[in-house]
Amino acid sequence: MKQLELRLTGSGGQGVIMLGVILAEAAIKKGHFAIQSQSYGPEARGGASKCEVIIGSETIDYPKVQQPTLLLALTQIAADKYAQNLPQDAVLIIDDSIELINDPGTENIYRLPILVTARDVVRKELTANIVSLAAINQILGLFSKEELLEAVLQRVPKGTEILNQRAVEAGIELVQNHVG
Amino acid sequence: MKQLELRLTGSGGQGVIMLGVILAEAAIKKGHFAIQSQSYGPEARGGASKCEVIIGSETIDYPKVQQPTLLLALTQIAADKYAQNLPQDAVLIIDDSIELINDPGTENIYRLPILVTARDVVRKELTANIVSLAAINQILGLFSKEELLEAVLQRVPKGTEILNQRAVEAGIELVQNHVG
Amino acid sequence: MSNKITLMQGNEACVQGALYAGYRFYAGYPITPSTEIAELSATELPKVGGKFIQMEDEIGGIAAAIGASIAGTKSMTATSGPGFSLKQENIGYAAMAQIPLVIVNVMRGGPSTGLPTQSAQADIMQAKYGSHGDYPMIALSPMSVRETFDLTVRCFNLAEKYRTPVMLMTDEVIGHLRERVVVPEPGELEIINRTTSEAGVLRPRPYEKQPGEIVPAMSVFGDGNRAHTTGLFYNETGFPSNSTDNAKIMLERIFNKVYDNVDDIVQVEEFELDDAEIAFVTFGSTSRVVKAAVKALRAEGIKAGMLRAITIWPSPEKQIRELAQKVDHIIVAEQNMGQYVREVQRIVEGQARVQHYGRGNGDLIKPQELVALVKEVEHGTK
Amino acid sequence: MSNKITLMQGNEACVQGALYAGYRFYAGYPITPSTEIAELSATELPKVGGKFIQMEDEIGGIAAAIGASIAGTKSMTATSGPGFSLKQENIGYAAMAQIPLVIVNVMRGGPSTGLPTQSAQADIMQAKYGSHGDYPMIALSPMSVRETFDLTVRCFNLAEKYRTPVMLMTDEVIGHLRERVVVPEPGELEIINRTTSEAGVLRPRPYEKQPGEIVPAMSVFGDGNRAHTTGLFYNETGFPSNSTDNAKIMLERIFNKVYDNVDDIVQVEEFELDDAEIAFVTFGSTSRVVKAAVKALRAEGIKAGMLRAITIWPSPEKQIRELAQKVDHIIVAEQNMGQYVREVQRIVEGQARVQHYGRGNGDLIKPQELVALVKEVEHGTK
Amino acid sequence: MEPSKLIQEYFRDANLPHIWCPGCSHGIVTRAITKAIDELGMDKDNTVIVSGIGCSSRAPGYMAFNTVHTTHGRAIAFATGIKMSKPELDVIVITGDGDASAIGGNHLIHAARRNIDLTVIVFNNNIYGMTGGQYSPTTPTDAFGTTAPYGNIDQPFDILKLAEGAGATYTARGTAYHTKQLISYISKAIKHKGFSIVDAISVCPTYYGRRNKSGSGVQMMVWLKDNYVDVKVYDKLPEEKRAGKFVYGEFYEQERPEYTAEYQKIIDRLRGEV
Amino acid sequence: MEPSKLIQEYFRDANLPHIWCPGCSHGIVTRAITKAIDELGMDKDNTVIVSGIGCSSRAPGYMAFNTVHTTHGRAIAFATGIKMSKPELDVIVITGDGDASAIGGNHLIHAARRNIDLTVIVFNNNIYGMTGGQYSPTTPTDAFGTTAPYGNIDQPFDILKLAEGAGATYTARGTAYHTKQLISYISKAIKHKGFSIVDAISVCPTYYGRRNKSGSGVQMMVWLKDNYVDVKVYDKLPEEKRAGKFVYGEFYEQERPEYTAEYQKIIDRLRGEV
Amino acid sequence: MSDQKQLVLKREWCKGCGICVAFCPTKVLIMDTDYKCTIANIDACIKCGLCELRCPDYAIYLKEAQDEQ
Amino acid sequence: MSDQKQLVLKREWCKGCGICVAFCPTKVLIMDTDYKCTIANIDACIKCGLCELRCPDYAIYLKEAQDEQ
Ligand SMILES: Cc1ncc(C[n+]2csc(CCOP(=O)(O)OP(=O)(O)O)c2C)c(N)n1
Ligand SMILES: Cc1ncc(C[n+]2csc(CCOP(=O)(O)OP(=O)(O)O)c2C)c(N)n1
Ligand code: SF4
Ligand code: SF4
Ligand code: SF4
Ligand code: SF4
Ligand code: SF4
Ligand code: SF4
Ligand SMILES: [Mg+2]
Ligand SMILES: [Mg+2]
Repeated sequence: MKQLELRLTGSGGQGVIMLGVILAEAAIKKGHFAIQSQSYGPEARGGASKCEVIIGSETIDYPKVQQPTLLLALTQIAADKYAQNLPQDAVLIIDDSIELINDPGTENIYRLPILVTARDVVRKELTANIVSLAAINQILGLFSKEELLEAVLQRVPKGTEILNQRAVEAGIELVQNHVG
Repeated sequence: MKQLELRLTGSGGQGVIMLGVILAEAAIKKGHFAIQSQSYGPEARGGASKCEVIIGSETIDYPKVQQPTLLLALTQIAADKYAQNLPQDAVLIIDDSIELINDPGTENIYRLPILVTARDVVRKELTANIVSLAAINQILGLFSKEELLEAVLQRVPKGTEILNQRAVEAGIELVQNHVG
Repeated sequence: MSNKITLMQGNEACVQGALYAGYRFYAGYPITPSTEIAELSATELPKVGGKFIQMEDEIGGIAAAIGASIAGTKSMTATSGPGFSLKQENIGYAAMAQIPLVIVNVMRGGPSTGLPTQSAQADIMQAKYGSHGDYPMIALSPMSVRETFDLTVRCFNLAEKYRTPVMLMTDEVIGHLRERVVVPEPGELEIINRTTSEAGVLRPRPYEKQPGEIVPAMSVFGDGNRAHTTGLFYNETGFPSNSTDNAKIMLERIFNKVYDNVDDIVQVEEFELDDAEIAFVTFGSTSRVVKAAVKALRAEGIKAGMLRAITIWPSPEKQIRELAQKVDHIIVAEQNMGQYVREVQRIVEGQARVQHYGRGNGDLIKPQELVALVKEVEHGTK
Repeated sequence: MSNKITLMQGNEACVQGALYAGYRFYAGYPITPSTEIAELSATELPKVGGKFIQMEDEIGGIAAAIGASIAGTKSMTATSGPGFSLKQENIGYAAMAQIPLVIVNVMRGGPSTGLPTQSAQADIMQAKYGSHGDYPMIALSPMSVRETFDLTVRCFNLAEKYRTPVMLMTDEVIGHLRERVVVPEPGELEIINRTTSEAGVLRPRPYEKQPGEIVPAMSVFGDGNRAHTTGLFYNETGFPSNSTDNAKIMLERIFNKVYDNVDDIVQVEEFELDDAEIAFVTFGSTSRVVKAAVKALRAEGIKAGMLRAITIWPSPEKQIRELAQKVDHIIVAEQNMGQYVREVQRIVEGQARVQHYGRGNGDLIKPQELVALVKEVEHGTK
Repeated sequence: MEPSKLIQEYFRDANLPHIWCPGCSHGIVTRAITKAIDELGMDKDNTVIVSGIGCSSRAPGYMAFNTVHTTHGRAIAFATGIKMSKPELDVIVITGDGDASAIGGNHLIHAARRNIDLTVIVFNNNIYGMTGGQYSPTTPTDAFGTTAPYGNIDQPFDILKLAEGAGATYTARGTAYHTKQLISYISKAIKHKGFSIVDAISVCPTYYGRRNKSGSGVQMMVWLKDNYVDVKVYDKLPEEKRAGKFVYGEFYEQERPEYTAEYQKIIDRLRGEV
Repeated sequence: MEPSKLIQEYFRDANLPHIWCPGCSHGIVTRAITKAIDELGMDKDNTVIVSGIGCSSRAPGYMAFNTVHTTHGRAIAFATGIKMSKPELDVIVITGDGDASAIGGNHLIHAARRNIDLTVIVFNNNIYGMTGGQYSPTTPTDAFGTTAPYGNIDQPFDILKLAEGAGATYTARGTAYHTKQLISYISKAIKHKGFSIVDAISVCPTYYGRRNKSGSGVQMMVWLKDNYVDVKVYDKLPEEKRAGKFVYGEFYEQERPEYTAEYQKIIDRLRGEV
Repeated sequence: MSDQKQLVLKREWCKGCGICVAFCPTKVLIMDTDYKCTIANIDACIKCGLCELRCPDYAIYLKEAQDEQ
Repeated sequence: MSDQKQLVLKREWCKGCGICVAFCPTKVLIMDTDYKCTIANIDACIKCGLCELRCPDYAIYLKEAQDEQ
C-alpha cells in the first residue's frame, strides 16, 4: 500500500479533526499504520483549521503531509490557503460553495455540495464532517461501509447514531452522483 | 612593603568589620593597596564574626587571608575557631578574658584587656573595636596617630568623636603597658 | 492476552504511561501545547484514587508536586516553555533535596511567548542548565507516541531509583500527534518504586547511604520516620550544614549517583550506523525526519546513519565518541538555532566534523532538506 | 582634576557604575549576597531623581524593570541564584522584545537555597541557557571592584546599543569585597544611550532597521510614537505574526545583532600569555586566584599564563581558539563543578588538552592548588 | 466601508477584524475602554495599555496607544515599572481572570496595597479562554472546565473583595451586557488617583459556554441581563429575591496617598536638602 | 541540664540552642505552636511542619515532626501538595511576613480561596529578618528599613483581611507577648477544618529594632504589651482611645466545604460509579 | 440630532454573533442566511446605539451626519 | 500542684535577652554580669510559668515533680 497523505481543512467548528481521527482509527482497525495531526493556533479561532492524516502499511516517519494524496476544503478561506500546488494526481474535494481562486495543480476535482447536504439532507449541519468522510472513503476506497460505520459510531456521541448513519449514506451518494 | 594579612574576629555586634574598614581606608589614604572582606552567614548571628584586611604596596590578587600576619580575637568562640595554626611569627591579640584552648602556633601573643578597657576606661563597650584598632596599629606601626584618628573620625557617627579619640588613646596605652 | 491497539495522542500517552507507572498526583498550570496532560490527568487520576490540582501558577504547580512526592506519592507536573522557565528554581530544589519527580516539557516555539502553537526543541540546554548552581539532570526525549508512554514510565523509574527529578522533553509535534499505539499490558514494563525507610524508625542519619543502596531510603510522611528535608546544603542528618567540606561531599553525591550510573541511565537508538560514513545525531521528533532522510539516502546508496539520543541528559558521551571514530562527518539535526550540537562538538573534540542543521522558527525540518544537505557534504560543497 | 580614590565594596561599585551610566530605575527583591545593590540604589536613586521599588518578588522585579525601560528609563535589577532562576522567563521576554536591561547576578553557593553566604560561579551556563527558547545573551564578569564599576557601565552601554538584556555575572567574593578604587571622573568612560524614534512620529514599521542602525530606534512612551511591544514573534510592524518565515528572520536578527558584533562585545584580558606553555582560562573572582598562581609559577620559571573572559557570553571563541594553537594544555579554573570548561572544550575541538579545576562548594580555590596542579601537569602526573 | 470614528481614532484598524471568536464579549469591553477614554478626552500619546497573556490580553494589539503585551500574569508588574518611571502617563492594565487572579494574583494584591495609580480592567469570563477552557480562579463552584470534568470544587474569588482586602481604593464591577454602566465605571476608575480595578464580566461562548451548556454569545448575554442587578437595587431587594443574583456597581472608593506621588515627595525632600 | 519536657518531646534538642538572635521572638512563637500541639494531644508522626525561607522558616529544623524547609515563598504550595496527597496528615505552615505575603502572597490567597485544610502561622516581625532588614509588606508606613532609608511609603497589608478577602475560614492574630492567647488561637486554627491563619506578631530586635530605634527585645515586647489590645476590648473602646492601638484576637470564623474532602467526594463518586 | 445619525453596517467585519439582533429594541436587524447581520427595517431604528455599544466586532455603528463631509 | 513544680534554668542556652527578667511578676530573676539570667530570689517565685512561656531560647522552665523520677 502506498502511503496516503490526507489534508482535511475547514473552519474551527466543522469537525475536520474528528474526521481525521475517525479515518485514522478505521485504518488502524484494519491493521494499517496511521497518524493524525492538526494545526493549532489562535488563528484557528475563526480562521482555517487543518487536520492531517497519513495512512500506510509501514511505520510513518515524517509526521506531516508533504504531497497530499487528497485535500478536502470545506470553506473558502481553507481553499484559498491550501488548494494550490497540489500534486498532479491529487484528489481535491471542495464544497460546491467554494470558488477556486488559485490553480490547484490537479484536475482531479470533486466539487460536492457537502454543506448543503449536511444541512438539508441529513438535517444537521454538524454532520458535514461525516458526509465528507464518507465521500473521501468512497473516492479512495479505503474501507468497507461497515468498517467505516463502525469507526464513526465509536466516536460520535450517543444518541446520534442514526443521524451519522444518514450522513454516511449521504456522503456515499454524493460521490456516486458526482459527474466528474 | 610586605603584604600584611589581618584577620579580625569577634561576635556579631562588636564592630570588627568597621575595624577592618577603617584600617583599609587608612591604608589607602597612605597610598597603599588594601582590600577588606568579611564572612557572612546566618551563623554570624550570635556566632563568630570574621573580617579580613590585606594591605600591600601592589595590587592584591588573592582576596582572602592565607597566612595571617595578625589575628585579633575578641571572644572565646572566635579564639577557639581561629587562634590555631598561625604562622610562627604572627601577632596574636586576644582579649584577656579568653582562654586559649588550642596551640596558636605563634608565641607572639598580646593578651590585652580590650573589652574591660572599652567598658571601664572609655566607658562605652561598643568602642572595643576602636580600642583594638589602636592596639593593632601600635603593634604593627602602620600609621601615625594622626592618620589613624583621621580614618576613625571619617567613619564613626557624628557626636562620638571624643569618645572614639579616647578609645584610640586607650588602645595605644594598652600596648605600651603590655608586658610581653 | 493480546495487547490493545489504539490511536493515541502523545500527551495522552504521557498520562497513560504515568498511570501505568503508579502516578497518583498531578499539580500544574495549563499551557499550550502541554495542556492535554493536565486535562487528561484531571479526568483519570480520581478514577484510581489519585489527585489532580490546578495550581495558581507553574511555581505552585511544581511546588505542590514536590510536596506530594515528599509525602510519598508519585508525582508529575507538565508544562511548556514559559512555565518551564518559571519552574526552574524548584527544579533545583528537587535536585538538591533529592526528591523524585517527573517534569514534562512539551516544547513550543520560543523565546518568550514566541509561537505557542508551533513546535520546537529549543529548551534542551535549559533542561540541564535552567536552574542556578550545579546539579545533575536526567532528561529523556521520545520520538513517537508509544515511546512517550514508555519513557514516561522510565522517567518515573529513574526518578524513584535515583531520588531525583527527571524530565520528559517532548514537543508539540509528538505531544499532539495521534498515532497507532500497542498499549503495554500490566507487568509488561518494569516499575520501580522508591526504597523507603522502615516504618516507625527514626533514623538519626536519614541521608546516610546504607550498604547496597544507590541512594538513601526515603522517609514517608505518617510512617513515623519524621525526617527533615531542606534545599540548603545538608549533612547526613538532613539538617543544614555550613561546612564547605560537607558541601563538597554532598555535591559529589548528587552528581555521582547520576554519573556513576550513566550506563543504566543513557539510552540511544542506533539506526543504519554499522557501515555509515556520515551520521546524524538527533533526538525527539526530529528523529522521525532524520529516519526518513536516512532511508531516502540509503535508497540512493548513500551510507548515512543516525544516532538518536533517547536519554539526552546525561548525554550519551561514550556513544557519540565512538561515532566520531567511525564517521568523518556528523550532522546534529534539531529544531533550534544550535543547542545540542554544542554538546556533541564538545564530546567529539575534533575527531569528526560536526555541523548543525535546524532552525527555531517552528517550521519542521523536511527530510529532503537533510537529503540535499548530505549530498552537498558528499560533493564537498558543504 | 585628580580622581577620587576610595575604599569601595563590589556591590556598591555596581550601583555607582550604574548611576554613572545614567541609571534611573531599580526594581527587585532582596537576596543575599546581592542585597547591598538594592539597598544602595534605594538610598542613591531618589537623590538623582531616579526611582527604587522593592517588588513583591523577583519576577515582579524584573517585570517592573523591563516596564520602566520600555517607557524610556535606564533600568537594572539585581539578584542571586534563586532569584535569578525566577527571573528567567522575563529575561527571555526582554531578549525577544528587544528591551535594554541590566541584570546583575551576584552568584552564591547553589543549587537551591544552597550556601547563601558563600561564593560560587555556578550560574554561568544558566546565564546563557536559563530561559526557554533560542536567544542570544551578553554577559560580563568582573574580577575587581573597579572593574565592577566599569563593567556595569559597559552593561548599560551594550544593552542600549544592542537593545537587549545584558548580565553582570559577579559573585559573593567580588560583591562583598572592599577594595581601593580610583573612581572615574564624569566623561572619562563612554556612555551610550539608546537611539530613539523621532518624537511625534508614528512609524508604521517601528522594528524595521533604518540605514546605519544596528537595531531599530526605540519608541519612547509619551513621545507620540505609540508603538506595540510583545513577546510573541512579531514582524517589522511590531504586531504578532504566526508566519514561520517571519519567525526565522526575527530569530536571525536578534542573534545576528549580537554575533555580527562579537568583536565589539567580546573583551578579554591576556596575562603572561606571550610565551606561555600552559594556560588558564578563567573569569570573575577566580581570575584573582589564577593571577596569583601565574605569578607564583612564573617566579619559579614555569611559563604559565591566563586568558580571562571579561565577556563570558558570547564566549571569546576566537581568542580561545588561538590560545589552543599556542599552548598544549588549558586549565579552566572556575568555582563550580565544571561549566565554562564545556564551552572551552567545545571551542578547542581537541587542539589542546582542556581540563577543569574547581568545585562548587563555596570554598575559594587557593593559588597553591593551581600551582601544584600545573607542576603535576608539567611532570606528567595529571 | 470605513469603521466608526471611535474605532478609527482609538483602534489600529489595520489589525481588525480582531481574533476573538464570534460572540466573545472581549470586543465589547475593549470598545468600552476606548469609549471611556474618548469621553475623558485623554491624550493617546500619554496613555499606556499594558496586558498579560490570554484572549483578553490580545486587546492592546488593536488599540492605538502606547501598548505592551507582556508575559502571562505580569502585566501589573510591568505597568508598575512604567508608571514609576513616568508618573505623568495614564497607565491602564487589560488582563483576564486567569492573568490577573491566577498567575498574576500576587502583583494584583501588591499593586493594590501600594495604591499605585494604575487602572486594572479584568476581562472576567470565568475561564482560561486562550488555552481552551480550563477552570480559572473565578469559575463558579460546580461549573465545568476541561480540567474540572466532574465539576469545579474550588470556590471562586470575588476579585473585588480580594483587591479591597489588599488595599485597592476604587473597585467596581460591570458586565458586557450593562455596557453603559461599564463605561462609566471604567471612566471613574481612570480618573481615580490610586489603584482602581474594574471587574468586567465578559463571556466566552466558545469554551465556557460550550462546556457549561450556556449557549451562544447571545444566550450568555441574556443570562448577564437576567442575573446581574445593580448593587443599589440589590441592597434594597428582600432576602428571598436576592438568591442566585449577581451584582454589578461600584463597591469601594477611598482616598489614600498614591504611591508615585509619595515617592516624588522623597525626591523633592532630598533635592530640597541638597 | 536537660531541657523541659515540652522541648524534649517536640524539639530536636540536638539542634538547639537555635540560631535566632537574643531577644528574637521567633523562639517564643515556635514554642507556642508545640504547646498547642501538646495540648491537642496530636500525633507527631501525623503532623507535618512546612516552611519557606527566612529566619522564621528555620523553625522546622528544630521541631521533631515531619518537617520540610522549602523555597522562599512556596511553603503553602508545597503544603498543598502534601495535604492533597495525604489528607489524613495535619499540615502546619510556618512562614514569615515576607515569605507568606511578599513572594508567597499568591499561594496564600489561593490556598485560602480553596479552603484547603492547612494551618498557616505567620511569624510577622514586619521586616525581612534573614536578609538584614529590608522593609516587608507588613512594615508600617514611615518605618525604616535598609531599602526604606527615607521611611517606608508603602501601606502595609493586614494579612488577615487579605486572607479573609481571599476566602480563609479562620483568622486570628496573637503576639509573642500575649503568648497564652496566641497558643489558644493556634490551637483553634489547627482544629479548624479548612484554611486557617494566625498572624503571630513577632519582634526582630536585630534589624527592625535597631533601624527603628525600638530598642532591645525586651523593649519591643513591652511595646507589644502596651499597644496591642484584645479586639473584644477594642470594640468597646471609645473612638479616642482606639487611636494608635493594634488589635489581637479572633477575627473571622466560618464553615465551608474543605478542599480535600470535596476532592474525596469526586473519587468516591467515580469509584461508586465503576 | 439623532435624526442626523445614520446606521452603518460594516458587513465584512460582522462575525454573525447575533448580539445586535437580539438586543435591538425595535427589531431593526435580522440575521441573514449567511449568518451575518442585515439591516432589515431601518425605519424602525430609533438610533439608540445599543447595537454599536454591544457589537463585539465593531461592525455596526451610528455615523454622525458631520462624519459625511 | 504548682508547689510541686521547680524552676529550672538551663543557663547554657540562655542568650541573655532579659525577657524573663522583665516580665517576671515577682522579680525572681535578674541578669548577671555575664548578661545571662540568674535566679536571684526563688522564694518569690509563684510558679506562674510566664518566664517559660516567653523565653525565646527555652532556657528557663518549670519542671513537674514527677519529672524528677
Ligand atoms: C507562564 C505562562 N503560563 C501559562 C501560559 C498559558 N496561558 C496563556 S493565556 C492563559 C490563561 C488565559 O486566561 P485569562 O487570563 O482568563 O484570559 P482569557 O483567555 O480567558 O481572556 C494561560 C494559562 C502562558 N502563556 N504563560
Ligand atoms: C527566591 C528567593 N528570593 C529571595 C531570597 C532571600 N530571602 C531569604 S529569606 C527572605 C525574607 C525573609 O523575611 P520573612 O519571611 O519576613 O522572614 P524573617 O527572616 O523576617 O523571619 C529573603 C528575601 C530567597 N532565599 N529566595
Ligand atoms: S476562546 Fe473564549 S475568550 Fe477566547 S476569543 Fe473565543 S470566546 Fe473569547
Ligand atoms: S535577624 Fe531578626 S528575625 Fe532573624 S533571628 Fe535575628 S532577631 Fe530574629
Ligand atoms: S441603533 Fe438601536 S434601534 Fe437602531 S439598529 Fe441599533 S439597536 Fe436597533
Ligand atoms: S453584533 Fe456585530 S458581529 Fe454580532 S451579528 Fe451584530 S453586527 Fe455582526
Ligand atoms: S515562674 Fe513566674 S514567678 Fe517564677 S520566675 Fe518564672 S515568671 Fe517569675
Ligand atoms: S528569657 Fe531566656 S534567654 Fe532570655 S534572659 Fe531569660 S532565660 Fe535567658
Ligand atoms: Mg478568562
Ligand atoms: Mg519577617
